[in-house]
Amino acid sequence: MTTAAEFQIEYLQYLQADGKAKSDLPSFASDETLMVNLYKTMVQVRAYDTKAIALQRTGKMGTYASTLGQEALSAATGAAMQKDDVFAPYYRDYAAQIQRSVSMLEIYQYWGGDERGNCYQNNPHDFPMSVPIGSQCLHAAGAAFAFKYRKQNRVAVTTIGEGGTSEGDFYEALNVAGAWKLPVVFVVNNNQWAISVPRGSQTACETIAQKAIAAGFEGIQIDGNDIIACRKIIGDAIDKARRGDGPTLVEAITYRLCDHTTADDASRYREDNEVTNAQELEPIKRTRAYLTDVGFWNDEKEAALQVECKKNVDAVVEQYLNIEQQPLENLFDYHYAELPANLVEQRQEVIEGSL
Amino acid sequence: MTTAAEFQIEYLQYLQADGKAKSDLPSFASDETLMVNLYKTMVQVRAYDTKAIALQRTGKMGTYASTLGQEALSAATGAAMQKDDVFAPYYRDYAAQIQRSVSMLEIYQYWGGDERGNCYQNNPHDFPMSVPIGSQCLHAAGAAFAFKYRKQNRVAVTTIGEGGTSEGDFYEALNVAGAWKLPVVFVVNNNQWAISVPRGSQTACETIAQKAIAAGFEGIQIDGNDIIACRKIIGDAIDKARRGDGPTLVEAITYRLCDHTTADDASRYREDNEVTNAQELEPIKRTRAYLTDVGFWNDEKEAALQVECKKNVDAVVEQYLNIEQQPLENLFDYHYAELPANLVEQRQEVIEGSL
Amino acid sequence: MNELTLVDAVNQAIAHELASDPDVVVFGEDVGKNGGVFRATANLQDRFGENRVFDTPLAESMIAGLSIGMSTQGLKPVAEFQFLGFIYPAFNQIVNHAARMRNRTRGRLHCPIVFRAPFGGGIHAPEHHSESTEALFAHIPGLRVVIPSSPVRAYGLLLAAIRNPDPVIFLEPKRIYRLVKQDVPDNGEALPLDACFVLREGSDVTLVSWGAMMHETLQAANQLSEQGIQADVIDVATIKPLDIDTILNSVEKTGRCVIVHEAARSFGVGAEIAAQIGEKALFSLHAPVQRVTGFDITMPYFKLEKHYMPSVEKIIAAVNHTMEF
Amino acid sequence: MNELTLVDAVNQAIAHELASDPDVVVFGEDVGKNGGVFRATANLQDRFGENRVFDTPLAESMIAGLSIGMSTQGLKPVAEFQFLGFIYPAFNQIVNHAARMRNRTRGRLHCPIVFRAPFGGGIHAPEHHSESTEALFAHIPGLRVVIPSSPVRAYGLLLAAIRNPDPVIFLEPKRIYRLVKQDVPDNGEALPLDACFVLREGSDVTLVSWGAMMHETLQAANQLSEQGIQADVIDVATIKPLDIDTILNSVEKTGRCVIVHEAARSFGVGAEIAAQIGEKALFSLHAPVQRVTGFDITMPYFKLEKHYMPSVEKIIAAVNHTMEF
Ligand SMILES: Cc1ncc(C[n+]2csc(CCOP(=O)(O)OP(=O)(O)O)c2C)c(N)n1
Ligand SMILES: Cc1ncc(C[n+]2csc(CCOP(=O)(O)OP(=O)(O)O)c2C)c(N)n1
Ligand SMILES: [Mg+2]
Ligand SMILES: [Mg+2]
Repeated sequence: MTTAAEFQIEYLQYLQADGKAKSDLPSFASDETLMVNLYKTMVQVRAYDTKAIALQRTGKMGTYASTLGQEALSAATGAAMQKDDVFAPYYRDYAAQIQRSVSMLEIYQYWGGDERGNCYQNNPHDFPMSVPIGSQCLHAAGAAFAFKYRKQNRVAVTTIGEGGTSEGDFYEALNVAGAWKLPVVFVVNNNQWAISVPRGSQTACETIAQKAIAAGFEGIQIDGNDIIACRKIIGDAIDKARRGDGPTLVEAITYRLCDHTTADDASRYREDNEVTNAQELEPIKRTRAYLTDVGFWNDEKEAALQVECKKNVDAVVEQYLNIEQQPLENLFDYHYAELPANLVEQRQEVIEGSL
Repeated sequence: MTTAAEFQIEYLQYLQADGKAKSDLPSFASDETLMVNLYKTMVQVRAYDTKAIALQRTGKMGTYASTLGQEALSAATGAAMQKDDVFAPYYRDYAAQIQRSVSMLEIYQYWGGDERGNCYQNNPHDFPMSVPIGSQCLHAAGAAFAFKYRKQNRVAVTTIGEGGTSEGDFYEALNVAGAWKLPVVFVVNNNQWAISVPRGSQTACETIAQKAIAAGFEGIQIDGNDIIACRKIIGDAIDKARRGDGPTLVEAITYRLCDHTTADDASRYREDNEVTNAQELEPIKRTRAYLTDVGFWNDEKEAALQVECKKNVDAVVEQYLNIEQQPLENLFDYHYAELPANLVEQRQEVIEGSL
Repeated sequence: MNELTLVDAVNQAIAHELASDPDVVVFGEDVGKNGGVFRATANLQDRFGENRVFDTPLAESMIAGLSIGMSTQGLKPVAEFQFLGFIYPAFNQIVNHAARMRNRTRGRLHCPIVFRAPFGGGIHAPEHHSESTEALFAHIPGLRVVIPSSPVRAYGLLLAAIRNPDPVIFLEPKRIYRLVKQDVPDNGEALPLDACFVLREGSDVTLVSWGAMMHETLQAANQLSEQGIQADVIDVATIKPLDIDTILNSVEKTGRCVIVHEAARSFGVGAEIAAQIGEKALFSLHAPVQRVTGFDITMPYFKLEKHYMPSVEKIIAAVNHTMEF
Repeated sequence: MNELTLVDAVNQAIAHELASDPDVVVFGEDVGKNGGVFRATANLQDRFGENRVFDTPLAESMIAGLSIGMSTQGLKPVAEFQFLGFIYPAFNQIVNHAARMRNRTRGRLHCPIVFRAPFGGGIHAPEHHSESTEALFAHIPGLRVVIPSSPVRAYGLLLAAIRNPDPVIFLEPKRIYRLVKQDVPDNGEALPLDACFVLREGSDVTLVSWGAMMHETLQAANQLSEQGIQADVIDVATIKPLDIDTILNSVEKTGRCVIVHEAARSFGVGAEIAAQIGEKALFSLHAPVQRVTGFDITMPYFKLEKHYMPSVEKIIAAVNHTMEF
């Protein structure tokens, strides 16, 4: 026997659960504006998220997928990207989307059953969140191809849950990204559960990061509740892609503190104490502890931030609840650039029927 | 950074191109009957294969996929399996199929455009060769599940080309096989080409074997033109699966000495000298050299074998050319256990139309 | 009395077969401990064990491909796709293998699989959760397509589907999963897989539908009855193979037909039924066959989905139009 | 004169667009150096470079998914599936994304993709290489389905498909890839994507077909003409959206219609055409609309495939039957 190939998967954590640094921090960790902005995004998203659930419970929104406990990863992802990059998110990446100028209102609209929530007035290129699991990874690879083809200095970033990594599309995207050295970053939110299926039942892999080995490029595992590790590693991966050095797979270990969606009842399949334990590791508390430690934050600022976030959300809710109904012709008018004959008739029928 | 996981991919070769042993051989290598039978199978398959191409060229068969130069891997696969195991082959594994009691006649029939070629009179369980690339890997995993479910001591083996490893189904099969520790062995015939697409364009992986790392189990790379390495490693993998120790991915490095199929013209996309070089490594010559060296073989035996193989093939061709046409009702009678009403009518129409 | 909703009847049928046939295995995403996102497999893992009822990794082609491998070994997979909108990654395995294995091997191997999936709109679900694409499967030789519209039929048809030696796409109209309860005795009696159900008799017009739309169709029939128009109401139930004779018999009697389905109109199942009526009962027709269906558009997000769905009013309007001839 | 076969016309159209639009990229399995297994992309890589014309890894969902990502960035992918029978792994991407992106984003993103695939039987190919499943795509809102039946139409329709801002399933009838040559000037003139072609005029019966079957249909029309029966012959060509008006106009004139397609009959494209004729031209019909199609079976292995295919004789028999009313 000879050795044909060897691989290592690294794990990175900077901040322990108590917010204390485990090792030397990257320089951006002492950039107050940057760090505070990340924190603000997380807190804002949590307020937005809590409200979304409340809206659903009171019948003012459809099924909603919460991001509770996974805000750091998503905030870091959004922050690490540049405006012209393209994001192909799955459905728990509001923190990233919001940083990329998708409005909270649009996200509410989306979950409120209104396609206009995908219009992204201030973001022309990002994909809407993808519902068919795994499929978005290929869209990101395709966009990345376009950047490379046009010699643009742009990167595509896609996110997926650890459950989604069992889908063929995930692997096909990794494989082509590796084969063509595409400027794309794959971020896995390994939140331990795919609805009711635990991480351990999904795959025999020791790490999700090692799935990149099957595609011939680097995979790395990080603590996804550690905002510094997330920002650092995702940032590095994006830089690498932008330099033309190809794709990276980032596995971020988080925990889904919420039900899968508002249609789910996680108590049917998981133990309360698992959730309680996971709460100890959650990112907002941890980030706040760090910021407080280094003197970027205090209770006063926190109080002000809470008020501001609530105000922002209230304003968005106000708008959301008062949105005019979508014109019925919208049902027809966006299937093709030009309306085909059979739709002309049907369109008329709906418009007349609704008079 | 800490190391989350480490992996190695081993490569194994016993016989060099000249048939000389590189290292200590496994004990079966001195089992004359076993080794000679493997050789005979390879030579028989080559005769069968050459004839199939001739039949196609003279209009007596449809498009045909040759196995030229890949006989060792396939012969070893068939020999390593037990009768009750299940084989889910791709379309270049005649040597394995023939050892598993699929008749040469049936294989000719199949390529002659006759479904009865999949009837496998003497093999109730094996799958017909799968045309949609990659799909067969999941069938093998499913059969393996059935064995495990019934606590049977059986193993499923599936084969695929290296091009096929880019398909999502391949990966999904690996992943579930790993997650459920299924008794299944995946054998990749890495013959360097997927029609016109070279191995290097298919994936950035250093080895195909490492794709198993994405599914959390062992992958190993072997010289697929080395009958001893093939028989040893595939045999070990099957034993391991039978013991309940889960799946293995075996990457066997071969070379497609033929065109992709008779419908292909490989000179359009690959260099002659690549083929000439690869001829030096081909398995029949190598096996014969080894057998001769250890005294199991000589020119006389060879001459007799050639005569016998030709005779066998001629007899099969004779049968093949004289097969009665399939009854037309066969077109209808096997879609459902019971013929539905609409097919009764259509069936009648065909039978009457053909009178 | 054993009053069950449709989804409970599904559960009861699966449980019945799990109990009576050790070859039956039940799997899919979240069907185990969670009992399915609609609870169709609730408690089955507890009752029959993790080796009979289990979750798979998240991969639909895998679910179908495994089913094929299992079934050729004699197991009887009852595999769930969480929603019909997520069956497409499995399309290759279903169309190119499950549907063909028997024919390809001239009966040597076959695939006694039930592919279950909740389908249809009207429950305010997110995108991809409200599809009605039964026509895609109906076109594929070798498949059966079955759609129950009541608890009793869900139980009897699902028993039949599980026992059937060929692959069955079993689509469950989730809008009516919990709409009504019926007495569904757990008697193990299957219903035929090749016959429509005549739910109501009348001589003026034939109403043909299936799935959740049966309810609007029956309501329309009741209101029409008050208007003095008596409808034959047919639940197609077994979309493929299609029992066209029951439909033709009715149309020959009534001379008028309205087909109701939720799927997009063009190239839908209604087209085949209308085409066959035109072929075989043309001269019985007093009026053109009408289709009341979804529009030829993607199922809208839920805010506007009601504008997509065929309504009782539209069915009545179509019948009235038909009566004008 | 520029005498081309259908497959060469495909090549010429792709080359024309590669030359005139830098956003056009051509890819698939073996389309590069090999020029496609049917030579549809022969020499294009040499002429336009490896960055414009290239092979992909072997994965169809990937081919479709990449196309979606590329096209939302403004590229115009012309992606090949090697055979229609291998498009199914991509079904999810095509149905759930390509077809929906424009509608889902209310026009913000859209997918100007051409998915090409050779299709149909009659060339003695192995299993899965002879499919005719255009109906599956025709049912999906947001897709266009286009099928040329001559070199001239292949060129003009493919130009239109590549320029069209929405996803087009472009199915090439490979049985007639090299059947005839026509003068196909490389003039860059596209044909409309929403109109049938009337290939022959007559007042006795309407023959409707598409793809390779146009040839049998035209032959039948010629033979019928000798019998004194004059047929309108319509090449549907753009299956979706369907130009039903041209068909209806003809049927209103002739009162008789025979639809010919190679795909399995049930739930095929013919059903929709027949249904619409029944809906909109019922009282013009002198005879039931007939369908001459493949049987409701899996495409047989090639030894028996000719028994599956609609023949000139069957078309004539159907017309004669139609004339008896
Ligand atoms: C192709 C497909 N199959 C099934 C589903 C239904 N579904 C939605 S979310 C989900 C679990 C996803 O788990 P994971 O990928 O871990 O992401 P998480 O929700 O945990 O963030 C499933 C099965 C889907 N949306 N798409
Ligand atoms: C799903 C699918 N896509 C495409 C094809 C067409 N096709 C047949 S063989 C082949 C190449 C296979 O290459 P590889 O897997 O390396 O096997 P090899 O033929 O080299 O043994 C292709 C693209 C197919 N049969 N199935
Ligand atoms: Mg998860
Ligand atoms: Mg190969």
